[in-house]
Amino acid sequence: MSRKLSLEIDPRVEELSAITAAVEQFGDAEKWPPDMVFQINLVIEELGLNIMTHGKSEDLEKIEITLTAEGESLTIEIVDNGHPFDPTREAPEPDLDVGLRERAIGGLGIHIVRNLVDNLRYRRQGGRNHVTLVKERVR
Amino acid sequence: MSRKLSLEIDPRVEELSAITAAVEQFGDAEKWPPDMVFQINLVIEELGLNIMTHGKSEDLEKIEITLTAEGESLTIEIVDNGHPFDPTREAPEPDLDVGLRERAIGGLGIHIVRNLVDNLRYRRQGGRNHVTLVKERVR
Amino acid sequence: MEVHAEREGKILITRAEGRVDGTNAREFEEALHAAIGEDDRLLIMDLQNLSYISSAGLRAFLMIAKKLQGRGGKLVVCSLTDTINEVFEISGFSRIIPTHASRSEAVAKHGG
Amino acid sequence: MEVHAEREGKILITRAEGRVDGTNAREFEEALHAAIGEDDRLLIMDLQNLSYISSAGLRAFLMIAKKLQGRGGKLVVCSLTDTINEVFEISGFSRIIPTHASRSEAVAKHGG
Ligand SMILES: Nc1ncnc2c1ncn2[C@@H]1O[C@H](COP(=O)(O)OP(=O)(O)O)[C@@H](O)[C@H]1O
Ligand SMILES: Nc1ncnc2c1ncn2[C@@H]1O[C@H](COP(=O)(O)OP(=O)(O)O)[C@@H](O)[C@H]1O
Repeated sequence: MSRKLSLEIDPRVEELSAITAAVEQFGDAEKWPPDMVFQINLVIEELGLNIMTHGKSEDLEKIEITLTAEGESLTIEIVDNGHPFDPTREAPEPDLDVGLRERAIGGLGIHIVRNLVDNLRYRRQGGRNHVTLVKERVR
Repeated sequence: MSRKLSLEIDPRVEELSAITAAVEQFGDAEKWPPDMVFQINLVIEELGLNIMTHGKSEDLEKIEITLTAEGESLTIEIVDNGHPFDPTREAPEPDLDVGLRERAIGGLGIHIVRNLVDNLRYRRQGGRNHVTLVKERVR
Repeated sequence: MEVHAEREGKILITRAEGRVDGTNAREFEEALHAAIGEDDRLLIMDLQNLSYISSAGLRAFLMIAKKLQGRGGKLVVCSLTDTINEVFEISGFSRIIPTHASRSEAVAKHGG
Repeated sequence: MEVHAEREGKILITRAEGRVDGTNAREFEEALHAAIGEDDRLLIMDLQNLSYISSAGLRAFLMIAKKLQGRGGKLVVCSLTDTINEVFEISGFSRIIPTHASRSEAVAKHGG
């Protein structure tokens, strides 16, 4: 059986808890280890919050999050109609080599996402951002 | 948040247990009462098994089951590429007025489905049967 | 799914537990056929712990009811949960299989 | 999310429990600011029971580390779970915030 869960949320921070619960249940059903549940929740939170805070535009109505489990890989698609934004190109890499005093606040979200998934793709289509992440099952 | 779960199964009876588990988890997340979980599993089993037994054709590859929860109603869509079959018209009503001796074996599945959902629709599209059921939340 | 059989005098009483669905309805029916002895006439099925049934399972009830009727006996059910009861009602089973709220009521009514 | 503070001599020790995410990172940061007294120089945060953190929560760690550094003190963390540790590594936090396997190790190293 392949399984796909789609969540459609309002762009409000409070919706995060419902997503967390839904991802946990999906992960239980797929028998993911707890680490993987954490990581999947993390990448969804980072990209979801970015849309709510940075991507906010007059048009932004809903954020759609779809998890598709097939065999050993999980595909996550996040779709929104906020400002066009390509996380594979437009977010600068944070400078992690400076000391605490010089260290910038923020700018870690997309960096974390890039480091936790196996594949990250972006396309703008029909006035919407489509970010696709693939994660192979963690053992 | 609106929530949608899509399951894609092979047309084999053994897949039913995985569906049952998935529907239970979805129902938990939606806080359905146990009666509703029972009823939803029942209508999916009846239609799913019919596709596997009566609808079997050379073409039949997969059965897709999608649950969409929005507000107080749940929509279930079942899609298959087996023999064309319209459960809203083609299944004869069983005769429930005869005594035990004359009572036919079988023929109850679609009758049960009709009685448990609030709306049942059918369309054949792209060589596939699409059966759509709507159920209002049971309290 | 589990079927437990016991006897109360001449009455055969079975308890069905768990789910009876398309994956195990045949087993369920076989367990019942195996439990019914040649001389049994009255079978009371206690459904208190039956958590799920689909039309595949209903088929088994009908087969057993017909078998008993064929030898002048009968199948009686008791202690149905609300949802099981609803399925029996929708299927018209309540009209052909005597249904009772409790086991003692079923025994009192049919055991004499 | 919960923050518990206690003192061991001159060391302030806090335990963070549960999830620190975008819905409560601000509260978390405020709880830490409130726990830190004017004279505190060393804060050891025990993360054994921290089950989740996102970049919103990392931000709070950085603010607290900078605050303490500003007065000549420091933030030290200990007892990170594997996944929390991975997030700290990815974020380069392990290079700017001393990280220890256990509370006793952290106290031994920085408490003197
Ligand atoms: N959905 C988005 N729409 C517009 N800009 C975005 C979006 N997501 C991220 N950005 C830009 O990329 C930057 C880096 O994002 P991120 O790594 O998540 O860190 P942070 O959100 O803490 O700044 C943001 O500061 C913002 O300028
Ligand atoms: N998917 C299907 N494809 C073809 N025929 C079907 C399909 N589903 C049901 N039918 C027909 O409708 C009849 C009634 O179905 P149902 O009420 O489920 O009872 P049963 O399966 O016990 O016969 C079946 O006997 C079969 O002839």
